[in-house]
Amino acid sequence: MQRIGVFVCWCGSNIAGTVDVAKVAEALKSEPGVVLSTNYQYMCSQAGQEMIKEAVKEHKLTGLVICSCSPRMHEATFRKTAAAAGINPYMVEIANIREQCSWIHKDMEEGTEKAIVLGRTAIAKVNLNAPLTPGESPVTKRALVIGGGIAGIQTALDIADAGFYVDIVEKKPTIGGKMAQLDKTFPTLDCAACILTPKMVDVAQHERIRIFSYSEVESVKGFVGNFDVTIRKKARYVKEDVCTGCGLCTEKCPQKKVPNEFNLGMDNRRAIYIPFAQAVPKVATIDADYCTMLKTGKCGVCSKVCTAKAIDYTQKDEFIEEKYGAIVAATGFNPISMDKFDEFAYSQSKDVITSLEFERLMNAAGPTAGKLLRPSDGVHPHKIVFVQCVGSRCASCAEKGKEYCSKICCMYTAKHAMLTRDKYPDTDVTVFYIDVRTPGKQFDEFYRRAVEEYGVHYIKGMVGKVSPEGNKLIVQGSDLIANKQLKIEADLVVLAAAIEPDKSARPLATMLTASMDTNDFFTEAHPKLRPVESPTAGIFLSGACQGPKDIPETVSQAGAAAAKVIGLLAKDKLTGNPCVAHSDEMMCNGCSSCEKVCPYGAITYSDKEFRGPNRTTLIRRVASVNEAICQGCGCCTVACPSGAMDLKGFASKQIMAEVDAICK
Amino acid sequence: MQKVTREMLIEKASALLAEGKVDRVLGWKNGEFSYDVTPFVFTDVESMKKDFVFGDFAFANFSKYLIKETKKSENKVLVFLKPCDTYSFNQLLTEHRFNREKVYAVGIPCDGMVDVSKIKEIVGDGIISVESGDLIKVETLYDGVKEIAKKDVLAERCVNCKSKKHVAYDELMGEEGEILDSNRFDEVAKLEAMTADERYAFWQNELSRCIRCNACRDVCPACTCEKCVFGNPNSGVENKAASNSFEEKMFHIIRAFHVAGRCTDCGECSRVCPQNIPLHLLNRKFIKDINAFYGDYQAGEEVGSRAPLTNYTKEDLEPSEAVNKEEN
Amino acid sequence: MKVSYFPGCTLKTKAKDLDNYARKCAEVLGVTLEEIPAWQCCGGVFTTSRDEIATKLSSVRALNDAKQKGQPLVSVCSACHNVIKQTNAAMQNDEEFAFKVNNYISPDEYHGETKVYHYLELLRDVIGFDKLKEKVVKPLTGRKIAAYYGCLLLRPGKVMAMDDVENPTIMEDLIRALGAEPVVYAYRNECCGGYIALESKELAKEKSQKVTSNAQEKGAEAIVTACPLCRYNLIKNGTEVPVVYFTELLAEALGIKE
Amino acid sequence: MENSKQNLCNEIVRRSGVNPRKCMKCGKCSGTCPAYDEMEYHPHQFVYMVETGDIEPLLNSKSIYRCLTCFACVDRCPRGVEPAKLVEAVRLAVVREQGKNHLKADDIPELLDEELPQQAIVSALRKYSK
Amino acid sequence: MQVNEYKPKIVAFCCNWCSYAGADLAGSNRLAYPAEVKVIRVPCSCRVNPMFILRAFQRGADGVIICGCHPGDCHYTSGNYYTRRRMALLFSMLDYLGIEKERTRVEWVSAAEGAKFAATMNDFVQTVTALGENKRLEDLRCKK
Repeated sequence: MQRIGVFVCWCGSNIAGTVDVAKVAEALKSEPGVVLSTNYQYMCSQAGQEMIKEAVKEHKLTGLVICSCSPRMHEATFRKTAAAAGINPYMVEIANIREQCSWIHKDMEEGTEKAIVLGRTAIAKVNLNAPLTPGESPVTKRALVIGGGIAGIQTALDIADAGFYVDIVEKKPTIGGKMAQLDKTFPTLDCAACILTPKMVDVAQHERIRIFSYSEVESVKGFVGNFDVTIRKKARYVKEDVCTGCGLCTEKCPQKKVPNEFNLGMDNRRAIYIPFAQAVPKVATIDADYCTMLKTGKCGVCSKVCTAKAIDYTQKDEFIEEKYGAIVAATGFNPISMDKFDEFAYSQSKDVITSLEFERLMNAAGPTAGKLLRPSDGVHPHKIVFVQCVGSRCASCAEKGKEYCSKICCMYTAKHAMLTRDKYPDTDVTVFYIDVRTPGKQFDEFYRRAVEEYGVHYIKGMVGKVSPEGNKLIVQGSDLIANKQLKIEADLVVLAAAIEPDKSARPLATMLTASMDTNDFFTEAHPKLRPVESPTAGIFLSGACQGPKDIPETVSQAGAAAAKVIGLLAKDKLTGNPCVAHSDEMMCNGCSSCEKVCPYGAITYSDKEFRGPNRTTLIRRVASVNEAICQGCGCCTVACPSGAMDLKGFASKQIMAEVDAICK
Repeated sequence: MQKVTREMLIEKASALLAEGKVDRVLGWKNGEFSYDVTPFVFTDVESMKKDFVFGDFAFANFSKYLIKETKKSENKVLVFLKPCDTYSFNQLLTEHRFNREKVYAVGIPCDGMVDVSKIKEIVGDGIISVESGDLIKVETLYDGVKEIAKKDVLAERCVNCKSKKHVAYDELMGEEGEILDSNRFDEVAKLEAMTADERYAFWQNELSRCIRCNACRDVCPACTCEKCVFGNPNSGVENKAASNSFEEKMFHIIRAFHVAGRCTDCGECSRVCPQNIPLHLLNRKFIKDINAFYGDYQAGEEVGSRAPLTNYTKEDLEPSEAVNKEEN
Repeated sequence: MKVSYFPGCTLKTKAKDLDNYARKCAEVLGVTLEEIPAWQCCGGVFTTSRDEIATKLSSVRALNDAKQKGQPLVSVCSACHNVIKQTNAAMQNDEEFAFKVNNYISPDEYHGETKVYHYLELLRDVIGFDKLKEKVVKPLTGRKIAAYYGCLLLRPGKVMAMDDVENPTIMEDLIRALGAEPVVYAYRNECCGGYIALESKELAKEKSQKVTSNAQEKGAEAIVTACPLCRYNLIKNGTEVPVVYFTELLAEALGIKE
Repeated sequence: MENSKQNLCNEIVRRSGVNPRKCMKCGKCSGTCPAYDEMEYHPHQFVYMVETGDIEPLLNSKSIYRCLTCFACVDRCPRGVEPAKLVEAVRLAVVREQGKNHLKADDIPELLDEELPQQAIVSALRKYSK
Repeated sequence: MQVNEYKPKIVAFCCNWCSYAGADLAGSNRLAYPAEVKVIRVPCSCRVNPMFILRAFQRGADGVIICGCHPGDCHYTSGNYYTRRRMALLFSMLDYLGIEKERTRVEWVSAAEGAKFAATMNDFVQTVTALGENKRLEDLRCKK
């Protein structure tokens, strides 16, 4: 039997103004289990808390009911008081007689009556409370960053600099991501490679960072602080630790007709290749889809020319198992396919290109060595039309475009326009826009410079049709300000394609039990207050996998994610919320209903032996809750038909007792 | 269509027993009366020849029995499954309630079971024996032998049979049937069309007869809890028998809710109810609502399918829309 | 196999070739076109207004007739197909509209059950271009042919759902199956002017010439179309490239062209 | 008067099934329209003017007879606004009135030529007359 | 004030993160609603077992309302989606059994919607008051 102390707070006149606190304390004296019921002006004050501690000692209290303000205000305070007085902090219940009583009622009699019921309800619950101890779990002091673009790189560097080990898993042969493909960056126009490649080198040389390039995450098990991850290191048929990156093989390989994905297929590479000069790790990779040796067993040129003896045609995929305390998703983005937007004739003409392709055309290391030449005939274009919002802000058809704004296109288009005019003043540049969105430091100034200093023609309107005629592209679009339909003869058309999360994000989210929105962007735990955390504990978000972002934003978010990871890894042990679900194995049917509704994957099943009748043993499938993962929502308790699953602190019996007390 | 007979089933069982493929047979046996057929575990052909029965009263859905039976031995048990039984079979597999490896399931066709109370309505009391067939021969104490057309005395669940197709088996005897368009929701719809007062009167009349014998729960292939929530002291609702008029309502609502999305509509609950309460109308209401609200779903049609109550879409209807649909 | 067939008015007069060859080819390909009895004119264009009932009844009657026979409904003229398909979609999706329409065909009730095919879809989805290829006796090898889709075959894309609206391939695939080389050009899905030919000959001329000159520039030796009005506009406004119905081309390859 | 105009506007919206508020004013419909140069008011203006209730000018404009019903604006609109349906609804508001047929049967003979398929006449009658 | 005026008993289950905070906000803004409403705090609306609702009716409640975060805003990402399904089916069943459907309600109230919380409670109390005492589901013997 509990020995409950009831403390009714006046909160000055906040409560006492409409609730007769003395009468409430008096009425609650006769409730079951109550050995003390009293009132005081400010229970939360130092004096009030001392009073509680004294009472616990004097009356050997085992449970406390505080009739005061909302538990959202002072539950934590009184739990600490209880702990200080030597009783379990979870033996405290708050009756909210301020926000949900005195403040909303004017009539003293009515308020007092309701306060008594609320007090009675809390007492009924405390009678069934049990001491709860938060679970503890150790923390593996190593982080995994999935994706080696600028987001992953920055997050990894920040975590490693704080003294923790970090592994980066990158599915491509090199880290660097999309930023490595960019020419210049807005709004400062510094060269992307110049600011990115030093960071890539920092990563490669950092003693606490390992890079698993050409690798993918195969499976993720476990929970915050204790993830077990299997990484598939794909066979690259080159011994990474032996290859010197001299590049001789990539020059001698006879298979020359492989579309070069780094240049978006605008030129070719060999079957053995190093994606670009500053690749990290700088080792060669054999493309098994094109390698004659791997396909037919005849060739072996690369092996012959390799002085380091790094080629190994028999290499197999390798599986690495590692433990991590935290995982950061940094899987990035891709431009969407232009297949469904053929009104812009992307499939009909080589001279209709996407903005990312334009980046490569402008880049000194690109297919044209930085000269702006038309892909179809290598002639310098004199009239370029940029089309904004191709597939962005497109709500009419889900399989076609994206409903959201891709955020980066306005700025990079201004950049492209400006750079073109800067390098080739003889080239006329027109941009069709719906809105120019430039919220960001120095962003609008940048766009205005493109217009005012570089003479880029911005036309408010949209292109309806691009028709290749002769060696020209007839761009038909509307000029809404002039109220005209324009037909422009262009040499090159550049489409600002919408961006979408990388396709690997969805299966990864499933492995991580991290949630995603309908566009396959990772969802944050709170859109404002926890923007770099996934709702799943221990999973963090960095970069465009969470939503469209430019580089400055990505880097700051990457740093924020790193700070969150560091905060986690700095702990030796994690203390959980003790109000978690618990399954009574004797009653569990093993039906998996609870597992299906758990948003965190906190429930697992195992076959266990039980004693059956007549000294037999029975094997039954039963659920168990991982208390470190469970967040205590209680969804499983309702899914469970037998009532085997219950929630500590909010047990069925407790809630029923509250119901009974209210309806009495 | 060739009819599957008792002899054919015994022959099949004896072959499987002889091969050593199975060492037990879950079959039917006559109870006190020939229309009172009960499940029985046979271990040899002789006892089967003696006691095994098959016919118009072989109602019992063996799926649930497999939970306990498969735990008893390392060997396989042979089970005969009518089409509707196979749905329960799959549903239990979905819920991991028995080991599929330990069962040899033989699908058998079914042309409907006979409801003895319908026979009694025609011939009165004093039935001595009943012989299965398209024409059922009923012998009574008072009137001698009478012949009744089977179609006139089919059980309600068979009149509204939802499927003659087996969704699970290792081996099929006879011809495979098809999923049928049944009128099983007509009666629910009829109730829905009544006024709230009429519905209340109807259910009060039905549910007040409940004696909380728990037969519905014990026979139900979805009610397979190790311990029922109504027997769980921590649930806050533990009770053994109805202590007041509300509790049976609570029991039946909660029972129906617990099997919602898992109930295959096998109709066993209503069949075994000694008070003839049409309990299946509660379950069917949930099935009808689920189909209407969340798209057609048949529990047990596929192993591993996600039940509607353990699933959601962001566009689901609001509870207020669920109850106000008639007005809209 | 047997399908219901809605030829349409123009195919009975000015566009007999479109009809005749469609029938003959179908026969060779093992499909019987069963003409809907007492069909009425589709109206030429679909009125998008939800409260237009009368103008859509002829389509509904044809659709309902096919439904009674349990057959898909096939048409070959782009305009008829467009009207019928859009009407069918309205009967499926617009309850209020369907209710009103059903008052006119009582005691029958129609809710868009009939599957509507354009003849091209019949070739692609029912017969299959691979099978068709096997039946080709005179392959059109070496000929460069441009398909002209116009508007009505493809749009509105969500309703017509025949092909990608901006990058269709069905006619190009047909041309390929017949042994010729398809010519892709930007104006293949731009409007020829349609019925504006009555109001503004100038506009029709401008639009049509764009189409033919663009196709010619990309190397087309002939243009095929499924619409009599498109064909009229393209020819009337001066083209150096012959414009023929796709069924004629089909008949030629199947060796049944007179 | 204001009221009846608003009613007509609502009627046009209802009849067409188009929600002009979905428009984000990108102008792709007008960028795509093959009859643009023949029109006094262009597709995006139709949407805007119906949205703001300023339909009087549309009712009196020849623009309503210039739409080719090619549906290009319907398919290319990124927001699913379907301007062509709105143009049609405005036109119907005119031609449904007594004596307001844009094309009369008597006018037809002189428009004909030998090859003109009747499809064109039927279509034009559908579009221009009631 | 009228003597013996009928006052219904209302149990309101509120999720800790949105609706309970919304109720607190109603208090902070001094937005009155009837004292008949008594709130039970649960972590998430998905913690509410249909048994709790029936129990409340059994013990004499006249109305039960469940408040949770708006769909899509659940603190636990998906809890209220399950609540929505469970309650849709339960309420439909209660209606089928002839219980007045106005006695049960689900309402989504965010932490910022103090005014909505108060308005919802005012409306619900009014509706239930109009219905009168819960005779159909209440058990007389449990009444003191």
